[in-house]
Amino acid sequence: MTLSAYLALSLILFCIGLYGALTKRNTVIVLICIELMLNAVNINFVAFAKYGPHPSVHGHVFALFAIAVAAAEAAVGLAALIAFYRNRKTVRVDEANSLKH
Amino acid sequence: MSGTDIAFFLLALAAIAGAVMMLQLTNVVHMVLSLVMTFLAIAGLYVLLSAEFVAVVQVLIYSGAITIIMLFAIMLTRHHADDKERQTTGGVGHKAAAAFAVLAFGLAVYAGIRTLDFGADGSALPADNAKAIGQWLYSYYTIPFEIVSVLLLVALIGAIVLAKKDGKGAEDE
Amino acid sequence: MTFLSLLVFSPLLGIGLLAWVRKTETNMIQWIGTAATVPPLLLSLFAFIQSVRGFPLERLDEAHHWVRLADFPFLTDAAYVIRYELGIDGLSLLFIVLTAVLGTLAAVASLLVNEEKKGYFMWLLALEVGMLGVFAAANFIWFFFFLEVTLVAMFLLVGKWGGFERERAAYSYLLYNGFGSALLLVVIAVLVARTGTANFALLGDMLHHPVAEGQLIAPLTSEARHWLLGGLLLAFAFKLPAVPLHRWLIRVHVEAPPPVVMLHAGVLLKIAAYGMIRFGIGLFPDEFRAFAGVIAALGVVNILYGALLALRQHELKHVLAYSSVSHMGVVLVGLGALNEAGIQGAIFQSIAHGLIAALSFLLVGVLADRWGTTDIRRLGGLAASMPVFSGYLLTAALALLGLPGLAGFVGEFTAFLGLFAKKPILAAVGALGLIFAAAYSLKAVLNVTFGRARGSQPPAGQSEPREAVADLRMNEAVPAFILVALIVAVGVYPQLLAGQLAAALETMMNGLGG
Amino acid sequence: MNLAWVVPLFPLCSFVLLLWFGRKWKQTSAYVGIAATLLSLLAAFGVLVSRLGGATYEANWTWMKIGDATLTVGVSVTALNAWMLVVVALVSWLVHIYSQGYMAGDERFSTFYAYLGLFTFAMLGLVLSPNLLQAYMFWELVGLGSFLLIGFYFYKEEAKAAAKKAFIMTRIGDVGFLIGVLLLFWQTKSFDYDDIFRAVGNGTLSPGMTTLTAILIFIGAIGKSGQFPLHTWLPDAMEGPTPVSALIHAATMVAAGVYLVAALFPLYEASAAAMMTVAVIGGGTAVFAATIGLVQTDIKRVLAYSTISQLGYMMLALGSGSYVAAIFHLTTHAFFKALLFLAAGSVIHAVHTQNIEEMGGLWRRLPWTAPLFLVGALSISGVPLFAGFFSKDEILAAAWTNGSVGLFWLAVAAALLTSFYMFRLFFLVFAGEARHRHDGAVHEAPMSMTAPMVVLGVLSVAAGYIQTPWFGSFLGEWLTDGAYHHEAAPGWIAVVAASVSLAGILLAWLMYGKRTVPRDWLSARAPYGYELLRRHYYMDDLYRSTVVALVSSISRLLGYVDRYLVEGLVQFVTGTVNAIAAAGSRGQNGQAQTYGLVAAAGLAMLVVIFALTGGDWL
Repeated sequence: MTLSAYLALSLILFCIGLYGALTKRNTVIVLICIELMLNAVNINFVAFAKYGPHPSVHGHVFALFAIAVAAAEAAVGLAALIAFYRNRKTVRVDEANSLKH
Repeated sequence: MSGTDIAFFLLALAAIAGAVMMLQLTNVVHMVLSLVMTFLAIAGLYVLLSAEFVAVVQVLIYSGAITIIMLFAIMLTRHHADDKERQTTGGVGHKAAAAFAVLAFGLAVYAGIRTLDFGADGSALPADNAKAIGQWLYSYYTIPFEIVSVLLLVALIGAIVLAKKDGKGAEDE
Repeated sequence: MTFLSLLVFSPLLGIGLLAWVRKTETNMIQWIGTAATVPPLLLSLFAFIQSVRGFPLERLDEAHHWVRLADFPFLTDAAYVIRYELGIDGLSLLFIVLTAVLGTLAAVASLLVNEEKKGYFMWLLALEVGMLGVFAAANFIWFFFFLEVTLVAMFLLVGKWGGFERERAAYSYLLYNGFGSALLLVVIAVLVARTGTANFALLGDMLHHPVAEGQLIAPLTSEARHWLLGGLLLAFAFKLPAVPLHRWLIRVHVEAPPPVVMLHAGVLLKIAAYGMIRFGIGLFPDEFRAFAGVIAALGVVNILYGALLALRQHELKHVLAYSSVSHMGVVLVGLGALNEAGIQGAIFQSIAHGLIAALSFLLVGVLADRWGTTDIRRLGGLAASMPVFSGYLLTAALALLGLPGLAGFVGEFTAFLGLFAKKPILAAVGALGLIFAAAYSLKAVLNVTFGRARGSQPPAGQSEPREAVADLRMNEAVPAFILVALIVAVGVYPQLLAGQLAAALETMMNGLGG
Repeated sequence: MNLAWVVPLFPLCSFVLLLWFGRKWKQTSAYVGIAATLLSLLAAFGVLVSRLGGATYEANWTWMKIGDATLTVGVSVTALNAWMLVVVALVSWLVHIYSQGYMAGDERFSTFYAYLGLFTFAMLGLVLSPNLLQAYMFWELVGLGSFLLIGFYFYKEEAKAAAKKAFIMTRIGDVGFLIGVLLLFWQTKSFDYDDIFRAVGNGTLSPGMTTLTAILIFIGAIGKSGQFPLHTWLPDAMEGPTPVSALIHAATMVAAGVYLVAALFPLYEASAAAMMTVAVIGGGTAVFAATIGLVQTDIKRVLAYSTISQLGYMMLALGSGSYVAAIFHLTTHAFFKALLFLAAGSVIHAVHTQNIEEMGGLWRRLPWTAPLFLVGALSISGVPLFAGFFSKDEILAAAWTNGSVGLFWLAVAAALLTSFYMFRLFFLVFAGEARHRHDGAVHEAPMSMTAPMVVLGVLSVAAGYIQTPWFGSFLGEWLTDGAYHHEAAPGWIAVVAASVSLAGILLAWLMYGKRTVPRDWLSARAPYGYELLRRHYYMDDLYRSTVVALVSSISRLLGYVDRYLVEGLVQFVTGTVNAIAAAGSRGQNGQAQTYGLVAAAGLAMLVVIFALTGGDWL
């Protein structure tokens, strides 16, 4: 198996995640899409760790860090979602437009 | 075509299928569950990439922890009549622009990675990668590792603070 | 020596003093404001006299260390030292004298400005610093700095002390000139990045001497030089202005307070001519050839376009504004000729038009003050009630149409002399502009001064007809007289100025290889 | 002769002094002006006398250096210049004296004298010019002087229009002149007459270029000398005070054109085509203007058209190669035309009208003016023994010997017409019964006005004798430094000339004196022709409906272009920027996803650009 196959897969997943993050209306799904994008990045880390110019486990370490950060992000994001829901009684992204004013 | 290749294709197919289903389904719970498939497939790919430790972490954290939190979040918030409502924001223009931008980005990057190959076969990786990772984490990466723990703590506290009912919200209840 | 710094920055003293004066003491403000323009006048006249007597102007050069950008690792060691450099030659000296003279006269004429006098004078003095600095700067960075000072000062002067549509005029001015400045900045940045210096003389050396060219940080291809010159010329075409970039000029001429227009038409427009000569011909002589034809043609278009439009205006300020467009065309014609006669003609035309435009707007200011209008249809027969004023106005008109013996003729004649050597047919077409010039200036001025007296109509905003109006007052007559005297002096004995230009011109002609 | 440069300086001083102190000096100003021109006249005589024994004198000073080329100004005293100097100074002096009476009481008396000084200065400077550049400069100043004087009664709308017209019409010619001069400069590298003639002589100047520059410069002369088709300003110039008309028509403004062609004569001689142009324009104008003169009713306009006609004569002489005849006629014309104008001024002064229909019977009332006017009329008509006869005869002879028979007969016809309309004028004004209203108030002009007329009257007779077939040709030898030989013209030419002029007088007498031929003879038979003449061949209307209309419509068109196209273009640019800004601000809708989309699209754009170009340009 070559490096480019993994990279292409990761690219596809990243693009799907990006598209979802930009268009989905439900905040939960937007957050999930972001997780998907992070996963796509992790595939890159691990793929480069094996097939990159300098194969080593550093890639794995980075992937682990990324997972840790992603977990933190998910926690905070969901907490914010709950807070938002409590104030607005909705989880729709397009109704969160306080930035405008 | 070797067994590894077959495994890769199947797993890749599963990952993409999960992601696409996530986009297409209408029920939020179903969406999250379809993504679990993707996460699991990715874990499988990690195994193929001789990163068993990462694979295990992937299953634990994503398929386990994060998915569960997501489901909790969905259950804690109201999602009535979601099936009939429009799932996406903006009009056709917004969607088309997003699709176009994503596609352009994808194609441009694909042009770059299409033939990328460094000729490495991964034989240089230590067979016992969990041990190697542990050694690196507690020696070379000690400080980042500690900082991550701080980060997680901060996230924990932050999540509690954010999710805690404030006075105003309580009155609404 | 700190002579030039003193010359350039001496009006700042006035700004400092004005800051301590209360807003209501208008007389005091007028006196301080006027007095602050005197030191540059005296210093520049002193320099001019010394120069006529053979004092080498290079000895006035100043250079101080200012900014060093060498600490960035990606820049080479010696490069990008930007210095504070002032220096003049015969060419810049003429413009400095012009600026200083008009500065003082405009300050005197500012007696007509009544509101917010303190701020007005502070910005007027800032404008003067900018204009003096532009001509005294010896490197691009400082040239640009001073240029922007004039831009800001002018914007505020037009926007705050102008006529009814002052804000529109001010923004118009800012937009056009800001665009020109932006373009200029790009050119300067590329030049400095490629050569490592902003000094005019050094740049000139590096761009055309094969030995010095080796010091370039990055080579400049011929194509790149053409682009740079094109950008430079376009930037100055905004400021000159060349048709069709002239609309802002019309608005500014009409809306700005007359004393400011004296400086604007008199000096600011000339910065463009100065820039084209100094940088266009000075730095890119070979490339300039490629543009010469276009410039000459554009000049002829300017002349005819401005003259024909001036012909149908009813507002004296409009007439003068379009005549400025027309006269700047003569500058382009001279530059397009690209020979000694042409360049000298362009310089003479710049200076002559500076004096003439200042005189015209001084008088227009008086007219607006007395009658509340400058519409030539509402005025007439003023020669009876204001004979001295009419005499000066007629002189201004005659100077505008290029009567021999007055300054305007020397510029037009020399510029056309230059173009006739290169493109006789184009030049002949351009010379038709002289007929239109006679037509529009006489039409406008004679309608105001000759004919049936229409002085009994009430001026705008007043119900009572004004029977008697004061002729020129002392504070108006003296500046007008000085301007006329200068116009006559330049017209009768142009060698007085040509002698100063000879050295600078010779350098340029050497660059042109002709 | 070294002091020749002071000649124009006196009138200049007079101009400056009067401009500065005139308001204080009031009527005393006249003495300043008269004294200045007298000094100038004496100096001019001095120059003439010293030129008699000496050679041509030239002195130059640097005016401006352009690189290696040095443009100079200076004075040059050639035979022609010295001669012209005296003629100009003399006429100007006489006009100065006359004006003291004529302009007495005018509010702007001193200004008038100041302008006269400027005008005289300009003409003297022009005459002394050693090069074309200086000639051009003074040429324009002459135009300025006439402009100021024509517009002297500035409060009259007609005067304003006439002054403007005079300046602009002559400017048209001047531009031709300027173009010619500039072309000559690059061909010969000099403005000096001598260098140019040398270049013409040794063939440096190609024949085509010679013709082109000669004709271009001639356009200048057409404008100044009121030749067809740029003559229309000259009759309108009658709006100025009458002494000014005398000065303009006799010695200064219009003579400048003839002088210029004469001064550049070697250039013209080198080109047959240019000579032909000059001759045809001159001959044509002579008849053309004379026919208009037949039916005018304004005393000054009749004289104005006669001036145009006589200048045509001079041009014809120049074009026929007779430089001497032209200068001779210029001289005699200067005297008799000045006389006629001054006399006309005296008449106007007396009856306060310019319409000859309202005059009549003035012979007794104006015992000095009337005979002097008669002398002038006889002289201009070319009656034998008067100055005009000799100079006109010389021109006719020149046209004949030059072989242009057509032009010769044209000139003869013009002579006939001239004597007819001059005597029509004479009979209408001085003979018959009085038709004017202020009969009782009519009185002869004061001494200061009659004295100059007497001097001119004497000269109008005597000036002819400097160049006659009988007493030697002093002027010819003088102007050509002795190389002149009188060409033997057939004797019958003089007879034809004399009989033609007498015929004209007879006809005028029959029509206006004895009235055997009815006055409406022409208007009854050819009303359209009569109207055509009365309206000056509709030239003004023609110009108004063609040139003026064209320029103003182009101007209007450009006005729209400026307001809508140029301004529209700018509006389009600013509008586009505004639209982009509006679109950008619409993006600021508070939707996080929109912001994300913009960011993602921007990123995608950068990546695509990067992928396409390979990033080399960075």
